[in-house]
Amino acid sequence: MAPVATTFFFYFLSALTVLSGVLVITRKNPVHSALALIVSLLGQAALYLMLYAPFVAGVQIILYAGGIMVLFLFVIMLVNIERAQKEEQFNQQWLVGLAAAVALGALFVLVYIKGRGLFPDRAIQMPEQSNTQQVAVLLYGNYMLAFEIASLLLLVAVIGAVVMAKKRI
Amino acid sequence: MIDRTSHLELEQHERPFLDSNELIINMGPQHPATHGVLRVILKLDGEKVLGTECVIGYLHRGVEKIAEHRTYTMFNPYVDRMDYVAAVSNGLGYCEAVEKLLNVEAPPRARYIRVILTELNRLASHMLWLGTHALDIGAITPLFYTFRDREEILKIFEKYCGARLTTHAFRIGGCVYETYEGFEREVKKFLDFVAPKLGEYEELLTTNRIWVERTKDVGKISARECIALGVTGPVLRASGVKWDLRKAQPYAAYADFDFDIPVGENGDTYDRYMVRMQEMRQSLRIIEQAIGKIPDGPIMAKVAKVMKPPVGEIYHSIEAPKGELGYFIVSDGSTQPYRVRVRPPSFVNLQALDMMVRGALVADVIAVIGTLDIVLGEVDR
Amino acid sequence: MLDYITSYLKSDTTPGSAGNLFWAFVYIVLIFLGLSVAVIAMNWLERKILAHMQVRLGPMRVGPHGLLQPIADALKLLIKEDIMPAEADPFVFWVAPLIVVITAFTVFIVVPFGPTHAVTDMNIGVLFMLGVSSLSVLGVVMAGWASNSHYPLMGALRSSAQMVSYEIAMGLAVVSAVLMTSLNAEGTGTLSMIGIVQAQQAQHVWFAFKFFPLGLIAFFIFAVAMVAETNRAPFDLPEAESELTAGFHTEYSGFRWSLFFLAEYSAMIAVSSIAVTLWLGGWMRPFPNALRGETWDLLFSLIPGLTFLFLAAITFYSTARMPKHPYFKLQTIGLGGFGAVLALIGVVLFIPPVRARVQDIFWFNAKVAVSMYMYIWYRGTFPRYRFDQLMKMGWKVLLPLGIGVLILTAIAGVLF
Amino acid sequence: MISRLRAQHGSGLRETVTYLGQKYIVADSSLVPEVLQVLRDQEQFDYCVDITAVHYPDREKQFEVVWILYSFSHNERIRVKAAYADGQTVPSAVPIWPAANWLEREVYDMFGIRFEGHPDLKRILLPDGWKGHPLRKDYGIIQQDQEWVQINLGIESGQ
Repeated sequence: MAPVATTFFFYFLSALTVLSGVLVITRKNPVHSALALIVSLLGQAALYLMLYAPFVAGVQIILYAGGIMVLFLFVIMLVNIERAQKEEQFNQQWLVGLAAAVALGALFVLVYIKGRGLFPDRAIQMPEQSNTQQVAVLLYGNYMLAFEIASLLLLVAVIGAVVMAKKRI
Repeated sequence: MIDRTSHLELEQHERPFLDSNELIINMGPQHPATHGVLRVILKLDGEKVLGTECVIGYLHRGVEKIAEHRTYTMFNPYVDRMDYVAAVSNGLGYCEAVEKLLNVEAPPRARYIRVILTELNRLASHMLWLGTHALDIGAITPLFYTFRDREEILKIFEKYCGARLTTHAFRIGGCVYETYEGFEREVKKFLDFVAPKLGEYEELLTTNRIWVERTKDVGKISARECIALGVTGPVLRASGVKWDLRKAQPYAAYADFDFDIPVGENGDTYDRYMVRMQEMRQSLRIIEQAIGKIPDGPIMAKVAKVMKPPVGEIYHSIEAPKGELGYFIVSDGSTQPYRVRVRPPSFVNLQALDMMVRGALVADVIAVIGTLDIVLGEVDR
Repeated sequence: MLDYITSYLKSDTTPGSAGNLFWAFVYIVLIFLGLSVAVIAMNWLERKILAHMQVRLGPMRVGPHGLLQPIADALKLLIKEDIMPAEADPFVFWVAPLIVVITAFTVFIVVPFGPTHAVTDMNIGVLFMLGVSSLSVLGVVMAGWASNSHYPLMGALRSSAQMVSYEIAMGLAVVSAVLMTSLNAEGTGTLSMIGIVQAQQAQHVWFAFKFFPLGLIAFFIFAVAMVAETNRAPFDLPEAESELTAGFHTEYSGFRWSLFFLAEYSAMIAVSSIAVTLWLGGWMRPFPNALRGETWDLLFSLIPGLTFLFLAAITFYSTARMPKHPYFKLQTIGLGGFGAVLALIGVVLFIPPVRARVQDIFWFNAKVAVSMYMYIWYRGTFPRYRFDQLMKMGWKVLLPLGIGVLILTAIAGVLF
Repeated sequence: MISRLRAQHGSGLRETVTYLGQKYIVADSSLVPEVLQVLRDQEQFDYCVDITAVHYPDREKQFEVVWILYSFSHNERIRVKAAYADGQTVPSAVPIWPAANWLEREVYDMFGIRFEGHPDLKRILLPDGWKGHPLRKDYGIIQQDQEWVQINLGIESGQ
């Protein structure tokens, strides 16, 4: 598909993602911050699309926005929110915050200068059709072991959750 | 809202896992599934019902107080307004109680007409129960089938005594209207019309997997608990007790007909559904036998215009569609009864709701209220 | 500019993938209009069919045989006051219906009405569909929470739990269908919806009937999951009138409520069109290879025209039976006009060039219509599941069945 | 069955009468709990049909409380009656038959007779704040609890 006005979309999407990321932290009402998080996740999915990775974008939407965020909203709703809103934001440690910001900024600048040659300036034109196959081949080919271990870990987590909730069912 | 549920002895289990405390939900009095003006306060732990408290009395009209200021015949129409769904059997109970007081016997023709009309009314009441009960559980269609067939019965009532619901068809001493010309033919036509219709309801519901799943083992009550709580009627029979006043202490002309009493085994909502469906078939059998041999003769016994029953008291009860409907009448010799006490089956059956529903889910509360077949006019009197 | 527009007509791909924005926009508008007409028709059909199932007539008063009833409803909803509860959260309350409607409509980008008749041919079509339909849960949860009262909150929690758990069963069923697409020569399946239908064409079998019981079981799982996904019929627990007043959209009224209403119907159409694409061979006409040959093709191509003529005949018959009372004069004229329009469409569909082009769209919509009828049929006959039974059904019945079917399909694929 | 009862309680049973074929016992108010217990255990009257009361304002013991019982095994009914003065508490039958719970609440609601031993004795039909007991003979038929009506319903009950 011939790319259309990619630069505009790229800046718009990344601004959207960053902005909603900031919103997540600053919102007082937990539900609003959860929604902001969803918006930023969708922004990331759109960015994946820009990088010709539709499969990863689709999975991102299903898993993050559709699955995990719904659980987040579930928990937020079951815990009554009035109490959460009353605790005001503890942002007295200005000094620590400032130091962390400076360190992070320095790191960015370093990467930007040093890494000029690292990233290829023109992204390699991967045909869109093959993205799903590419992911499948990698996932079940080279990284088969990691895939199995991850699934095992998830299985343990699920069983743990069931055991914990067992006494109430 | 003063905490009405404090007295419920709820099993104190440890702090709930999430800090979601118990939810007190108010179901009614304007709730689509409470069959009238009944308010049930549910104490919920998430979806599970911990305890219930019924708040009734919204439809209390003081019928028993009015009875003390009316003569015996004047009070007759009030009786129909109590269980307005099965008005004919209310009237039958009252008239027979006063006839016993006066030591008067209704002539055989009147007794036969009384049996036919009461059984038709039982059919109508069970049909209304089935329609609304299925609607509460989610099946929309049976409601329209049952109401279409119930319409036929109401047409017969209307032709016989002018009124469809609160018929006031009986008087103390017998019936007041002679059966209109063509009564037997129309009732026979109705019998053939409705027999296959019962099959239609069964087709829709009895083997419907979701219906079975929603009613099996829901609101279980054992025979012993039924008797202890004074629950009577189809609910008692569904728990396995083979007891029906029409057979145990026959009144009107029930002794002349043979019909059997359907009985369930494990007293859950599904058994009550089956028992009532069988009961409808038995009513058809009774009407069939009765319509054939209505004896001719007078329809009204010789009763003084102004009745003055001797001093004394009487308790007479009949098998209303909902259970044992009893009248305890005390007379002091004057034209007005000194005290009329009505023993309403729905009032006592509703008492069993709390025991049947504890530990069940909210959806089951709706199903159990439906299966108890309560009418609030009778509960509140 | 002109050749930019016409350039697409020669290419045999969907406008989206041909990069032709103009035609993509035209298709979007067409689908949007078609969908709203379908929702209006669905509203009328549901009330009429349900009524006739229940021995009653359904709306008869507004317009002949209640034909103008849906329009009257829509108008009423537009005019009705749109209130927002006092302490409701204004932003979330306002956004919730939007999300639900947007997700319900975006699924149609991917739905293939014909080999070239789809907005675009994403190569992750099915995945996109699953992703978007999982987003609608968010809208429901937000609606329930924003109305800040007991019942909508419980309704929202229930319906989102239901939708999340049935999504998994749906996903599994879809995976087993996609697996079937890869059983061709070069062994690479495709996620794109048009690709799936073409795979069915290539394998000369509808996936519902492939490896006989397996395809049917997968289709059954998807059919059950799709009914649960859209909160319909036996699974319409969240808005179970007898328990929680009206579920998550209790506090909504006026236009916002109609958005939920619109979203529900378009979600139903979307999900059943996906079922049709995956299992019932999308736009292929029934018995494509059993009844091969020129004469059959001709016969099947006549059917669209015949159906419209048949509908016109019914309308004329009922105009004839309209009561002669002057009050009904306008209505009879209206019904006659409607019949004439139907007849005209029927005739136009007989012209050869139009006939060939309309084949695909007609057969696809016919199959979706059958699935819509099933929805109404469920509503007429089934009582409602209790919430724990519903979850038990989702997790303990559909999920293992789905995994089983997936494994068996894989084995069958390898063996045959 | 009456003879056995008479043997046990002799003096306590005022009279045992069958009127119009229905047996009833008038017992002394102090003996009621044992009589009910005996009837349920020995005589298998396991179904408490009804509990009600009748108000005789002119008698010195104004209220006559009536228990109507039925036995499934004997298919037989019996009524136990006992006279109580105004304000005298009646022993509750709830421990014997759970069915008595609401029946006694209604008698309390309508007559003001207190049942001691009842788990939750409060009004069942009338609103909680209502003053007065309607089924007493001295309670006029059109009389209402003006004060409750004004507060809760806000109507100056003009009748």
